[in-house]
Amino acid sequence: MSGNGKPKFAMYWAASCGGCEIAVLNTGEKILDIDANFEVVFWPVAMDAKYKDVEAMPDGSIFLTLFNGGIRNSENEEIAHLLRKKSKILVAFGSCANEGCIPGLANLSSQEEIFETAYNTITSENPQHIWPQYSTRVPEGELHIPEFYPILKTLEQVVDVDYFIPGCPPESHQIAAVIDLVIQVLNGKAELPPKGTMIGAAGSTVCDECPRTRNVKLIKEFKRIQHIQVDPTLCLLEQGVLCNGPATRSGCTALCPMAGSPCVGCYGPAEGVIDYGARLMTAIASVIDSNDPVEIDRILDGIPDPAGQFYRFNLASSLLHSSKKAWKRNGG
Amino acid sequence: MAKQNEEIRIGVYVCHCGSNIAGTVDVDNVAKWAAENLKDRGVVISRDYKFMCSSLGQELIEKDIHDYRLNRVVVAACSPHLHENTFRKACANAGLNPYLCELVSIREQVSWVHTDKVAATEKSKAVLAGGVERVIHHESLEPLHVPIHPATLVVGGGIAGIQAALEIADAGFPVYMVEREPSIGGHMAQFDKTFPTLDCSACILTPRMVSVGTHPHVTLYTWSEVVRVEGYVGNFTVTIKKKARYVNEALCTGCGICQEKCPKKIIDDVYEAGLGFRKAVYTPFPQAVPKFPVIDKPNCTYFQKGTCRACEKFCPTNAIDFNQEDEFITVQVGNIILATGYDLFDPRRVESYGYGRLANVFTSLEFERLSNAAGPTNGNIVLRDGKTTPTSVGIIHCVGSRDRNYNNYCSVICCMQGLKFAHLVKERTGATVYNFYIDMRTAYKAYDEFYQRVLEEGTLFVRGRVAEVTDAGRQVGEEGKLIIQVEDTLVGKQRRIPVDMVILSAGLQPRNDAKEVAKLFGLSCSADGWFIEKHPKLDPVATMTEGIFIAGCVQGPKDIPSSVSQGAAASARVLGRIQQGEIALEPVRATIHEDQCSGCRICNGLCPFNAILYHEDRMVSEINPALCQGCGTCVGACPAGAITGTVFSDDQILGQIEGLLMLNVPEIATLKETQ
Amino acid sequence: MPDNQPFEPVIIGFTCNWCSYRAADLAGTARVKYAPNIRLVRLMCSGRLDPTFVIKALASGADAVLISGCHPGECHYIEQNYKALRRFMLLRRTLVQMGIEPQRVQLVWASAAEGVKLAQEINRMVEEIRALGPLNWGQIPEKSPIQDTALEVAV
Amino acid sequence: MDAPLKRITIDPITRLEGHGKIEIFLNEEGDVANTYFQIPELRGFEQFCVGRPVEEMAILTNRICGVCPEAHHMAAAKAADAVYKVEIPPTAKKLRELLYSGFYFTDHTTHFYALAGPDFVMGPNAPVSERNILGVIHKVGLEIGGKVIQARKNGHAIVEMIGGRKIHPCTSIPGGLTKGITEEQRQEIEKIGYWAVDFALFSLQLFNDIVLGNKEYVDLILGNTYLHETYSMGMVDENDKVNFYDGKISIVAPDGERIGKYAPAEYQEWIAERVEPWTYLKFPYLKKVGWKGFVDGKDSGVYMATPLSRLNASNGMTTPRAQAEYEKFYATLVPGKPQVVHHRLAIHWARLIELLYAAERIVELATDPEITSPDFHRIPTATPTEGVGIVEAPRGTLTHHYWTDERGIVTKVNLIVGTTNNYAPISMSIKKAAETLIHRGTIVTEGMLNMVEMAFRAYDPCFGCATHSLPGQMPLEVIIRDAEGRPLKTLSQFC
Repeated sequence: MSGNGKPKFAMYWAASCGGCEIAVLNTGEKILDIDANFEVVFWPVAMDAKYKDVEAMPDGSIFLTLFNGGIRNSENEEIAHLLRKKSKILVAFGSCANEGCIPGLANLSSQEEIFETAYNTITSENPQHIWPQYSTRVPEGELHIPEFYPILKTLEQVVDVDYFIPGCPPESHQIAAVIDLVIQVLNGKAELPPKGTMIGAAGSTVCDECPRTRNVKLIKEFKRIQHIQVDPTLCLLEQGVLCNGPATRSGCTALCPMAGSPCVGCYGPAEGVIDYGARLMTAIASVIDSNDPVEIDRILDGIPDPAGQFYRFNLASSLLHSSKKAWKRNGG
Repeated sequence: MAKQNEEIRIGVYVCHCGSNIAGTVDVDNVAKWAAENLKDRGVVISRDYKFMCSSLGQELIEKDIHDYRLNRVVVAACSPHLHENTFRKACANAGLNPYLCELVSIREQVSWVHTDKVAATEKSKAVLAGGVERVIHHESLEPLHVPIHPATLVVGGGIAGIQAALEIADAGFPVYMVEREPSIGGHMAQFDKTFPTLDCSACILTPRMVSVGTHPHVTLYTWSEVVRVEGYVGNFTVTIKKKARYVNEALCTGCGICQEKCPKKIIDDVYEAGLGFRKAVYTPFPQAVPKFPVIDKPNCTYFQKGTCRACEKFCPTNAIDFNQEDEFITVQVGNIILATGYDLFDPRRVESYGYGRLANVFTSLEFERLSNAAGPTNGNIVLRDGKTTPTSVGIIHCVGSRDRNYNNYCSVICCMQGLKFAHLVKERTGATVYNFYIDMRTAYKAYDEFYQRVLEEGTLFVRGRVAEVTDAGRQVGEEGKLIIQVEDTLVGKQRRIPVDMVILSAGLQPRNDAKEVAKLFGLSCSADGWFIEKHPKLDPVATMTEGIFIAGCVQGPKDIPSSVSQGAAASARVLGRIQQGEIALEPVRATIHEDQCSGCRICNGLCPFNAILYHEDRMVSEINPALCQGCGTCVGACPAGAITGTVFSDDQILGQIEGLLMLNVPEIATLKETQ
Repeated sequence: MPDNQPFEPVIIGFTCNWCSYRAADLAGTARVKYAPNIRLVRLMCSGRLDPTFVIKALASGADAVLISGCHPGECHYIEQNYKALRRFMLLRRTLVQMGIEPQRVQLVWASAAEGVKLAQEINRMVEEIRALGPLNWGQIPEKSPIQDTALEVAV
Repeated sequence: MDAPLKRITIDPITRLEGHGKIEIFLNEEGDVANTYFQIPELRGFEQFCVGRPVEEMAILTNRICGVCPEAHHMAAAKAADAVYKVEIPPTAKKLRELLYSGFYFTDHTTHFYALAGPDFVMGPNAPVSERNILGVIHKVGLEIGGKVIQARKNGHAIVEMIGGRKIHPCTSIPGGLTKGITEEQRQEIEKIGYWAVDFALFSLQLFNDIVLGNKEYVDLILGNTYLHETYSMGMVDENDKVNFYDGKISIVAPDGERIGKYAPAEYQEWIAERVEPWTYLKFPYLKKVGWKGFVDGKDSGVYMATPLSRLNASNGMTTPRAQAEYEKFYATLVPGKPQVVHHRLAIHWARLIELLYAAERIVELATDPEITSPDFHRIPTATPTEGVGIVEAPRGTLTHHYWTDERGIVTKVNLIVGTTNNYAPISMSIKKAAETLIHRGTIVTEGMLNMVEMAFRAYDPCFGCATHSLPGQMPLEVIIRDAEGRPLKTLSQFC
């Protein structure tokens, strides 16, 4: 992985699960393409990572940085700023960096609730009710840990982002396609898309790639997946199972619906949609087959967790971005 | 989004509307604020002016469009429903696409409804900012041109409908007239004399009815009802249910023998108002158009008992056909005129007046029949017993009208009707006549003169709302009489007036099925139930629904001359349309972008006009612009954001929301401080 | 909002072109007075209402949102107001979960003839929201205040 | 910083990486006074999973870790089954275990070749730039690289066929699965199985040749630096054989004596977690023994949950070849003594034995006549209440515990994730390594760094579960400061 003037490449994870890294590793041979076309200056998973080197680099000297993970604490944010400063192209890679992903659901709770729960589970022996402190005096000196933010933020909410690659994780074939594109750009064979473009995804929604048969939608009852024997060929929504496919950007090849499991929405909103949850909500509500408020209420009881259902992956990037108590002082 | 390359140049115009707006809103301040604070949003010029809608106001805009190279215009004035087109035209005159203009209401929605000047001024700024943020996202549009089918449907064969039908037919265009009753003519056919001229109702109406019946361009469907309306202006498809007459119209000559021979007599409570009889096979009245009778199935002995068939036996042309069935006819029309008229207020509801309980209390309609030479008593005005001529008669006005227990509105015709009755009673019986009124309303040509004439004839007028009509006499002279208990507000004392006969001048009310009819035609009714016109003053015969017009009492109580005028007015509007051959419609339409459509079919079931079709092969949905009515429901439902709506796009609405809130975005609740 | 003044809520009202917007016009022509706290957006039909609009309004500083359409059965487009009803009911459930009081999003049917009713409903709602207090939805700072120099802290 | 102590910060590039940070404090004499291993992040799953439908837990908790989502998917699915008190059909159970075996095969392969391998193949003192997977490939030959990539592909192929996706599988629901497999898929999996067995045997042979054949390495393994006498934990079946998917949790004392075996539902009686204010991660320990601090021995509740501990806690493997390797393992490391090994570096060997077991298990399950049956889901009928699901994650016993309301909406969650089990022993290993290698004024050397790092990597710590670092990826940096905190010397060491 030696330099000889090749453009520099970096990849970093903030508050994420590591799945994005695995997804990149799963591109197999493409890894070698990266090695061949880039000088990998910083990629903890694949090689040694010299922070000092990164800091020493001239601003904008990294050609491409894939940043995955959300901004959960002060440290995540500091790294985001550093890499923004050092990178020519900063890509929000994967659902966490794009829209907060599952960890973004923490934005439904206040910081106090999160700590209270985490450090007082039934197996926690915590009689003095200890919570982690950003700075602790121990007999030998002082210890520091990063500040936990009241809400999880997306990368774009803390620094400028050039491109977005959706997915939890992004599908390997999409990653491979993006790598190819970048390499073509380097060889002058292709143009970079306009700043802010969502790359590594298709332009429609999951239903576009879903092979299940679909009819005019009219829903009389919502059912939980465990309570039915899934029909392998019919649209899941028409079987009463809440499927996020209609509102979720295509590009994943509808893996979950094909496996009999409803789309959970990890690829985020379709092009131009500013609030994924609202879009999905309006679609689902519109096809409820009743005009009677009482009946509608009964049917809606079949959606026991609307906020979780509609904002599962994108709460942090939604217009409301969190529940009220999450940002209200003292847990609202 | 507005095209990136385009530089937005907005002109803002704040209208004083005389003092209508300027009286409550500091318009100058608003205009200056916009110039200051909306500069970076593209506002290059911001003015206020006395009357923006005046020709000078419009020229001002046109000039600025040239001088400042404006490509957007926002006018803050009255409701868009009033002047949107005015300012769009102004833009068009200056060569700017009319849809790049936005009119925001600071009159109906600010100055007229708020009193606090500061608040009203601030709100006006917000409303204006909303308009500016919205107009940024406006795009050039072309109206949709729809061809107009030359045929017209007229629903209701009363005088209003007849007038409308004849005007159009005489102009040489086909008319379909649908009438629920066996004959056209409506209420007017039941009257004897018409105020104020007292000419014979039948004499003036019958010729009109005949020409409708015989007109080459009029297809008449009586004993029929409209059951379905599809399509849109210029191209409606209407389904008419032609109820079985059991008389073959092709063979029937209208000789009337069947009616003579029919053994079954039934009280006629429609045309004769229950005072006379008709047969089971009948025409409502001699001059009926068409002349064909109908068999009243529920009352026909044959239909009920299986025997009789007298009519069939005696019919010289074998026109009776007991096997006839309801027929459904579909017609194509370009426009529709609704003239379905009114119902008479049922005086039974006013129990204290005793109608139905006290024999000699009559309704106005009953009196019309009573006084009609062709009526059950050959025009003799007599009591219920059919022989006794009254010596004293009380006529009560405003029955069921101007009364919060029944209808708040004035029924318009009752005063003149009451005066007409007074005159007829006087003329025919010489009886003493009392008119009990709240206010005497005799507007319009020659009406008050008629009032004076009745006064001179010696009719007595008592000003006051009648409390009760009773037959319980208490004092001498009251026995066997009807006593009218009333407070005479002019002399300020209670009076008991004994009379032989009481006539209730009942008011008018909407047809009992007005709401269903409104729904059938996609119109809306007022709280009272009268159909809502497009504009109460400027457009009384048009409706919110393009291509559907209203005439006569369906729009509100009115007298014959007004009904006729509306019938003519409506037909004039229709004729104009037909002459043009096509109509330009607001380009408010939804479009599906195929590349973004995933074919999820969420939208497919949402369109009541079936404008959305699904292509199985390509797995995408598509909208038929001709059928789309522009409600935007599918736009608001598409989970993929693949459907856009012109004139009310997401960007326009979201922009407007931002503008409306521009003045008071909450202090940033910084996340740091919550730690 | 300075502390010395009473809290004046701002309410965004989504109205139907055929009924509630005309009701507002009617209130105007009839000079019916009501609180100036409401600002109307005209839609062709309540069926056009996308929950995004409501959420956008709340997130952008509105204290509440009024949704108004034709009475059930009287929709100018036959039955689209029922779609608005369904969306409203689901949206409200979601917003409650996000900690937004149900009174902050209300649905009111108003025909073109009900200018007075609309005015009364607006006044009622303004009072309800006034009692509830401001929403002031928390905004995420455009870009974080943290500077890259902050990298020198800790350890 | 007024402490009179010298302070060494072994800092995985604190703000850059944040995957754990080690503070070593020296006393006046320059000996190690204490060490602190800090985990700087929390995500709060226990809180935000509350309110979600329980069937979603298998999808939500996936996102705790993208390295072992299969483990969370399984633990969550089993907990949800328990919540509904539903016995899943045999086919469903076998499919889940088959998926899980495929995952184990991939995961163990990755760790051995990409992370641990370099240390042995290239040697602990090889230059940093060579001590990585590419170095291994260069040394042992390209076909190995190909094989490793192939192994990952194959394992993921099984995961995707049954789980619907390669990463974050989505098919397990209360009562079983949303889909089964076709005969074609079965045959493909069977083929992979045979390939996997060969690959596992090849890997063990490689370990045998390169490591066991090298006295330096053997001494290293059996030396004192990496010795910790703690309790061992691992899941066993009804015959006390190792099982990853289902069974009871067996606990063996440092002296090899089994002190107990608990069913998932009983875990609270056995496990407790200590909270320290200087780290976001809790320290699990044996409740019955109690927390005595970071110390060895029978009186300390500290335990390990690793491939090694799984072998210690069991009495063998159910598959023939793995069983043979199991016996060889103990015969070689603790001949004649009770079958319990405490040398942490032996974890690598144990891992390869598990790799073989997983491969053999793939074949067994793929050839099971029931595996293609359409009976893969039983609709739960009981009212949901509470349930615990436990599986053996590659990096330790994984426990999911949910409470729900009568609609099956989660009301409370408790999670004890794989690596967390080893938080205390890892801290101890670090301290011990430091103590062993730092004496009065010793100049810290890179060698020491790698020692510490190897101690670390043996556990294959996946703080993806706890924080978010990948297995063993723990680049270290040592800053030696004088009493005023001025850096005297900086040494870097990366894997």
